[in-house]
Amino acid sequence: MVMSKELAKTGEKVKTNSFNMIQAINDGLKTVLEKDKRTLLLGEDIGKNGGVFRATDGLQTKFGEQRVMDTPLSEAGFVGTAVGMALNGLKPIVEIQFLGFIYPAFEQIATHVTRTRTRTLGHYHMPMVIRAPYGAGVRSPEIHSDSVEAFFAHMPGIKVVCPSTAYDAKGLLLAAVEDPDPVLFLEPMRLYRGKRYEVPVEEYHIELGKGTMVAQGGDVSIFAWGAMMPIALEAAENMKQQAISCDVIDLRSLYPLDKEIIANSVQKTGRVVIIHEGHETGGIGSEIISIINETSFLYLKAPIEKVTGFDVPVPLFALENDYLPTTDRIEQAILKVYEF
Amino acid sequence: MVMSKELAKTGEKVKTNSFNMIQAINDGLKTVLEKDKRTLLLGEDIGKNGGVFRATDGLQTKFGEQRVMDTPLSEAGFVGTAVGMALNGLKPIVEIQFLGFIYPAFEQIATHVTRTRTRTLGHYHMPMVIRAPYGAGVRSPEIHSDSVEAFFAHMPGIKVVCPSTAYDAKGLLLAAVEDPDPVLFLEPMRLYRGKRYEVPVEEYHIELGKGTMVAQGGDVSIFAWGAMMPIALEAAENMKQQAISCDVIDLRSLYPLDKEIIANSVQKTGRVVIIHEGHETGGIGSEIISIINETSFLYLKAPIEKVTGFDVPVPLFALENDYLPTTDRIEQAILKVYEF
Amino acid sequence: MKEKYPLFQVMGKDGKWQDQTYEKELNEAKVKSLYYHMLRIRTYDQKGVALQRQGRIGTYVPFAGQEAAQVGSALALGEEDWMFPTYRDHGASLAFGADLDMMLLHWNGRIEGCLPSRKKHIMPASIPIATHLPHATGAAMAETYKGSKNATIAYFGDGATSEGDFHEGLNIASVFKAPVVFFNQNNGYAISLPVEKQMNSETIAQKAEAYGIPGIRVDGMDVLAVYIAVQQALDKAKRGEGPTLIEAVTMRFGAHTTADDPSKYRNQDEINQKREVVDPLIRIEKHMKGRHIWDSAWQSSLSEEIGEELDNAISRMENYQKPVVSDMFDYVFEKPTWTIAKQRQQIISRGGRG
Amino acid sequence: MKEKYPLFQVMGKDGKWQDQTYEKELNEAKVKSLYYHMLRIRTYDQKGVALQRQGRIGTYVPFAGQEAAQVGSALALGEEDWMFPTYRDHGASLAFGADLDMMLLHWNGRIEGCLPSRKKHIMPASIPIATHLPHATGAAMAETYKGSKNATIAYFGDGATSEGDFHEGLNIASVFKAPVVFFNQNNGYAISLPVEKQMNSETIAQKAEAYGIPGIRVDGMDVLAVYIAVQQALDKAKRGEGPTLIEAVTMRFGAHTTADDPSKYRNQDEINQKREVVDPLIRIEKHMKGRHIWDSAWQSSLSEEIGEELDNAISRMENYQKPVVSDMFDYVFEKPTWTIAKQRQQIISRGGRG
Ligand SMILES: Cc1ncc(C[n+]2csc(CCOP(=O)(O)OP(=O)(O)O)c2C)c(N)n1
Ligand SMILES: Cc1ncc(C[n+]2csc(CCOP(=O)(O)OP(=O)(O)O)c2C)c(N)n1
Ligand SMILES: [Mg+2]
Ligand SMILES: [Mg+2]
Repeated sequence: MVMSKELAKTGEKVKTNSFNMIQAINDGLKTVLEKDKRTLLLGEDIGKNGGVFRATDGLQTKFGEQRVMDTPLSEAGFVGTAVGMALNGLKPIVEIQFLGFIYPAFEQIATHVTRTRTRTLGHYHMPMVIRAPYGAGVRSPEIHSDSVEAFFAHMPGIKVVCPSTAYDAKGLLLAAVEDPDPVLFLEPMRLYRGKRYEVPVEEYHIELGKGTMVAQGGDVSIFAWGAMMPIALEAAENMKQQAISCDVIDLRSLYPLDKEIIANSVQKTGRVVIIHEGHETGGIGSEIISIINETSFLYLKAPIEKVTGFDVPVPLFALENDYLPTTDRIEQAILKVYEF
Repeated sequence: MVMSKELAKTGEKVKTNSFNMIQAINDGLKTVLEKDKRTLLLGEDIGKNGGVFRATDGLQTKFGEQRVMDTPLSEAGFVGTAVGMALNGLKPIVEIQFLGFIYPAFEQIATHVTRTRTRTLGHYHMPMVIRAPYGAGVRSPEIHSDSVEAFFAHMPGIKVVCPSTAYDAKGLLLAAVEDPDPVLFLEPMRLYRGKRYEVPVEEYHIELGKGTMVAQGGDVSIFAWGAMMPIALEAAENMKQQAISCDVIDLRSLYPLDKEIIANSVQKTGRVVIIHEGHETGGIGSEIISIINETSFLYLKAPIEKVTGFDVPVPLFALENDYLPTTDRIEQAILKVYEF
Repeated sequence: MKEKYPLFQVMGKDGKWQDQTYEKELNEAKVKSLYYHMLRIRTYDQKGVALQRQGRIGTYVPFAGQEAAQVGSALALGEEDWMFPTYRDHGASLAFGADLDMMLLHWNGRIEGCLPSRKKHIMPASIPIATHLPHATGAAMAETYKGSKNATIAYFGDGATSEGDFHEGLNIASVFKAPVVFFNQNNGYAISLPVEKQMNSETIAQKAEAYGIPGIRVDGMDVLAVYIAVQQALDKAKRGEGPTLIEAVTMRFGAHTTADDPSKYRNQDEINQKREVVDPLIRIEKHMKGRHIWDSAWQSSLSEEIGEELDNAISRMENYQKPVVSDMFDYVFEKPTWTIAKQRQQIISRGGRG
Repeated sequence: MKEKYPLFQVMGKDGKWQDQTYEKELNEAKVKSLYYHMLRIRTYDQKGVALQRQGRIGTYVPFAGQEAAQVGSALALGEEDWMFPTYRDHGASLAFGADLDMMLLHWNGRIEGCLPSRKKHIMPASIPIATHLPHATGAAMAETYKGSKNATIAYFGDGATSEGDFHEGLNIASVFKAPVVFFNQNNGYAISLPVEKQMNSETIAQKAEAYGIPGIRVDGMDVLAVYIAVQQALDKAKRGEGPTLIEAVTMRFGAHTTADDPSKYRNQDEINQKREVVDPLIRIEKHMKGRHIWDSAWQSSLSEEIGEELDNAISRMENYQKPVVSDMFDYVFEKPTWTIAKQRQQIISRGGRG
């Protein structure tokens, strides 16, 4: 389990591919299928078609129909089927075609995927990964753009992660598959075919539950993840012109949140902006505020600002950019906490 | 639409019954069925059986099988059926037998119940009430004790309310039925057969979105709802011995939360304890903290304390009292914020 | 099972009468109307694909091949009946009376386009598969409740039959004898999954047995058969005899959506060849010719009229007023909650998108 | 439909052979074993109801009337087969080999009781109706995947057939020919709802047609018939021929649970009278007497042995170590997250409940 970033730092050469996120995920899935015979993929259109985003392209040809299974159109059914497989020693990796179609499987996740270890006092467990493309900004049809990670962060028994780079995507995916407990692996559609990163060929894991500081500054702490990272970074960059420097932290794990990285940064800056595209009320932003209240109350110099999606259904694509946080809204929020 | 409490204050006589909560709900349902031909009840075992808690006792006999319908065991199906009825001019009041069995209907609620008004630009709407007994503490079997109000507070397009008295139960229920939009009406099982209240015979409404101050004090603000109210009040009472006086606020509405009542109290006391039996992470407690951050940052004198259920599945009844907030835990929290 | 559920046809593949029972009902005017609507939605569909290719609309969902199923069923509906379509049934919606301008707006990502009609009871297309089947059941039960004689129809694909909501919607309808027609278009594929891998049952019609209701298999390329089958099921429903499940066996000629590449999972050339043989428009044309009710001049003028109607509508779509940002906030509740009012204020005060 | 799905019986209501085909298989030892388990779970059930009345356990779920269905099916299972029961199938679990002590703990609200066995593959009882059917499908597919020859069985009631998960579980199993038996106990009621209002289909067995799989209707009061039917379905599954839906027509003699008052929704006196006529224990006793394999001394000693076993187990339950508060925290994840660790610390540091 080598952290290749670390390796790179120590000067050692690591064989890499230049991959965008969807390629990194495909590569990650290939890696686990090769390594562990107990893993198998289930989902709609993931076989011959290679997935509607091609995340599983070529995998059925390589690993056969028993390892890469096209299921009927039946989210509750195939998540439930995966529960049975996991009970019986396999490690299913399930694809939900879009996060907005996870709702039919909600009951399976809320009462079985997440509770099996507890209700059997550890005699059975659920080594299952549920992958789901998510988020707005790619002109998808209705329901295809929901950002409802907060539901799952409130559900005891499942971890929730979300990469913002191709590198993290593979590393988090491998760690999620390795994890003996269920993990919801959220894939920001908007970043699928974005920037390429050097993605190590070999296996590497990014620890679940750990965020990463992607830009450093002393004035304001910015917390974000997934598709919000590029605009968070852009806003932080722009603020330099006004001599405001920001910590920009990619939380990567949404349950559990990385309490240390949050507290450390807030205790340094005392000023916080949180960004997420999920609805404001009951969003993960409020949970981060709660953690800050608990860990860093005396350090806060200004009310925390949230830049989030609104308490409205994600609109059809003509208005989706009005729903989504923007660099401009983030910059306003940074100014507001800075000038308080 | 008379607020009988107010009437009582002005000395006018109001005809009342002495009802516990389940009787008040039964009475409320009878009232709306009598008043509005468009209302009808759907659910499992609500007809002949009168509901597993007898909330609908006698109603099928009185109003017939077309108004009080026993449905097949099919939560997604009958919530979806209610959607069709609401589209077509009726006002369905749906009973989910226990909140833990709402999960199969999650998709209907998340994509249809809550979005119909938006996606038809108001041409159609969803005047639907979903009632659900909920919470732990009555030695129910597994899954019967979940407190997952936070899921619905994060779902745009539905209001969430929860009474803690028989009086509020009828008043909120009538207001929920009157409301042209969907309302999730949570019924704390633990209070069903508790204290009796004078419940007016006539119709009265308690405004959705408004909390109520049930005890007044200057030192600490306590926010709670539903089955947590009795222990919140008890803890506040006990603290008087230590000369600590508390505002105790029954929020009653969980979406939208009553921002004014929260801010007013916090701006007076500067010290806050929030109580809920739902899981801590992603719970409504964090949302209240977020509102306080937004409205009352400069007034806070101590980190806010939460006394909540844990990030674990609600355990079977042998341990449920260990899961639930207790007076003792609340008192410790009050002391902690007081002494900070 | 195919013997138990034979394919109901009114005309053969050659367009000749297969079953002349309904000749009177299927008079010249009716057949011409069916043809007109098929031609109209075919033209609309072709424009849709073209507009998407030119980047003038978003992802488009073509239905070529399913015109007979969609038009035959839609024209069987009564004025006050309720239609619950999917994303692929805009052909049926148009035939039933949807507002063309609204439909086009939908492809431009406009909420306005979700509501296809303010005159007819045509519901917004259901995106989450099969979730609208219980709605059709409920709306039908509401008709019974009100003592009216209207029925509802739900459209759905072969893939939809695997979802729990299909099952729950049909079961509840069967228990309450709801006046609803469950109209399945079995086009052989759910995106990439062929129907043989979607289910182990030979037909979809036989699934009716689970609910003790009639199941009908009809040739979905035969607009006359679809029209008759749906009409009979609607009549039955309106007589209080409960729901019917109809399987219209049809074909999706093109891609699942314009974002889909069918050659990944099927031999599209084969489909393209087959297409010419089974095209429902050619079939009805042959039939009309056989009955000497075909008139090329009439057809050309129809064609022209339709082309003009569509071009005008498209230009209206392209010149439609800008999307109104506040629409996103103003229809969540009748009166906005303070949270929504605050958020609305935040964004409106900055003139829309940040 | 009842003609198409006749009730399979091995013995008549009088206990006489109805179908002697299986005489060899149903030899004295087998029949005695079936009887023993029925007597054992009947006794256990009576103790359960009594304990609840005395306030010594929480809500109890009685299954009297369903002993033949539960024992016949459980004894047909192979050692390595997987059982997915509901809250009412503790009789079947016990017969298959569940740990009696664990089962009793369950009624005392102890998590320990959720896991009925560490020796056999007996899953915790599924509380949310029908949700475990896909699990049985998945576990069966895993057996195929591993190349083993084991099968799974899912237990569920008549009410469960209305849930989407019933449909999805069966459909997926049918598509993948999973070695699973879907064992329905149609006891006529889902709490208060009679099966006639649960569904419009005359039988549950016929629902198999929707999946192109065999549907079998068996007399659920005839333990021999249930045993044979389930065994045949299991064999079929293990031969790679896919799933079977079995409807065992039975009766729930008592209340839904000890919290239920059946007189609210049915004539319980009538049921009590009928009960004496159809009791599955009396039926098998008659059968054994007819075959001269009944031995009163044997029966008395069984009865005594079972009584003692249960009394001992009950006293162990009542003297069982106190619930361990940390159990609530320690099995959510393999390693607790910091949130759980923090919460655990909070409560453990104060010695458990507030
Ligand atoms: C609940 C849900 N899951 C997945 C999808 C993604 N999806 C859209 S269309 C489709 C296939 C539908 O197939 P079918 O029911 O046969 O209808 P067709 O598209 O062929 O008209 C899928 C899987 C969805 N819309 N809803
Ligand atoms: C999803 C869900 N909804 C509701 C319930 C409440 N409930 C428990 S048992 C039951 C009736 C089940 O009837 P049936 O399937 O016939 O099984 P039986 O109890 O007769 O064995 C109901 C409605 C539940 N456990 N799960
Ligand atoms: Mg299809
Ligand atoms: Mg039953």
